[in-house]
Amino acid sequence: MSISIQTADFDAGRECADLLAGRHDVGAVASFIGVVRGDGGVAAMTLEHYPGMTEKSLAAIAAEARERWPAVAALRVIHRVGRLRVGDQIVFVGVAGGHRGEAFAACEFIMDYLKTRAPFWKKEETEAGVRWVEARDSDDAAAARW
Amino acid sequence: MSISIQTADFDAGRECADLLAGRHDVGAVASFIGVVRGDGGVAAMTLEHYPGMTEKSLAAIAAEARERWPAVAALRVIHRVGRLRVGDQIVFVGVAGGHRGEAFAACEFIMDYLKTRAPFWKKEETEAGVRWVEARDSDDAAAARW
Amino acid sequence: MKLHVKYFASLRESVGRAGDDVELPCERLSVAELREHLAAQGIEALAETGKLRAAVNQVMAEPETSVGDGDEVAFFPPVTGG
Amino acid sequence: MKLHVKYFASLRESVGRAGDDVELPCERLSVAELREHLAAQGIEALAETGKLRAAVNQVMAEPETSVGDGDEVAFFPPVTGG
Repeated sequence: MSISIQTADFDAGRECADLLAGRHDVGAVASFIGVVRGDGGVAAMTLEHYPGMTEKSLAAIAAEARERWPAVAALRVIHRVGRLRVGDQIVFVGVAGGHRGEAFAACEFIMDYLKTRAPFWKKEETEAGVRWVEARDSDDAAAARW
Repeated sequence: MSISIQTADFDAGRECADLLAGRHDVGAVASFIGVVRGDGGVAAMTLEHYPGMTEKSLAAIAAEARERWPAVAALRVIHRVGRLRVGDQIVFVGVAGGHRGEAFAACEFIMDYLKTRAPFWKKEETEAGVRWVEARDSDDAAAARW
Repeated sequence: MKLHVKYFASLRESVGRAGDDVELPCERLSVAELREHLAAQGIEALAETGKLRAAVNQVMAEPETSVGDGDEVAFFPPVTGG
Repeated sequence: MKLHVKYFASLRESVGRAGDDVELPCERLSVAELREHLAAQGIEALAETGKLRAAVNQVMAEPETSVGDGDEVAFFPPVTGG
């Protein structure tokens, strides 16, 4: 279980390979990459976080996933902060497990919880100026499923 | 929408990057990698397919995913055939979409359908000899959810 | 009518070959009828009806699916890819 | 008691600074009481109760969560990461 908050970009293929390295019990790796979308003229965004609390909350989310799906063998969460442009990668969640069901479920669970519980805030830049992104009710609904 | 059946290995990170290339409407890439597990003393396996029909059935599965989730922007399916060892990658499914819900759903749907509808057969090698893998009822149940 | 029949995986190994060219004195027949005919001709592995699947012209078929001249009919065990 | 209060994102910009060291003549109080006190002290952005979240010692808190000497209390809008 490894968690990083960083300004640097990541290599999803390398991260998936690391989840598999040296293991013979893994049959499935489910992963997710979040990307900056160019909706509504967005050109870039800046991600702010709460140093200390953000790391703790991601560790708690990951620990909860491992408790719910004990067959999960390894997981990795990377979340970038700072200024990112359209098309840039924001977040990576990778889960390795024996079978696909638990890998998919844990990966989606972590993303849903991260969206509603981890202290990150996005400020978008458009031609019209900058604006803080508003939280979406659909994210709360997604997290409430679990 | 791109589908490959090949003996060669693949680079999941490169495939995810290709799904994103040149797009500004993608906010989510969900992907899955299936791997040869070492359960029960399995050292290697050989994957057989039905040339012609396998390609058609994967194209049909992918087309059905795009029909069910029209917001899916791009998808990629790679399935290896031939002899693979424990820890080797077997299958890659990557789905790029606007938001994570549709990307996860389409990715999991494709895997569930691929497992029950695409003509591939696995023959495992253990110290005790070789044996054809039996189909799992849980895979039929997973495909019947959709 | 002439048909091309294919066998895959464990069925291919049981039959001992990858396929057969079959000639029959009928215009059409069902997948189930074709399977019974081939089993009766001595392909014993095709007698185990429950575990076999079939495709006609590379599309998944049911026992009642109709087969005609020139069709490619495949028999195989349940798939185990992914 | 002494508290360290932090503000994040749009709230930090509205307040105009990242935090305040606060001294209060009480032993304990709730997050809601602290917020009301700070709003009354002139931090108007803290008056918009509905849209704000809080954390105590870096754990998500409720309005009724109790706060004591030395605690770190953060106020911020709903999170929008991922």
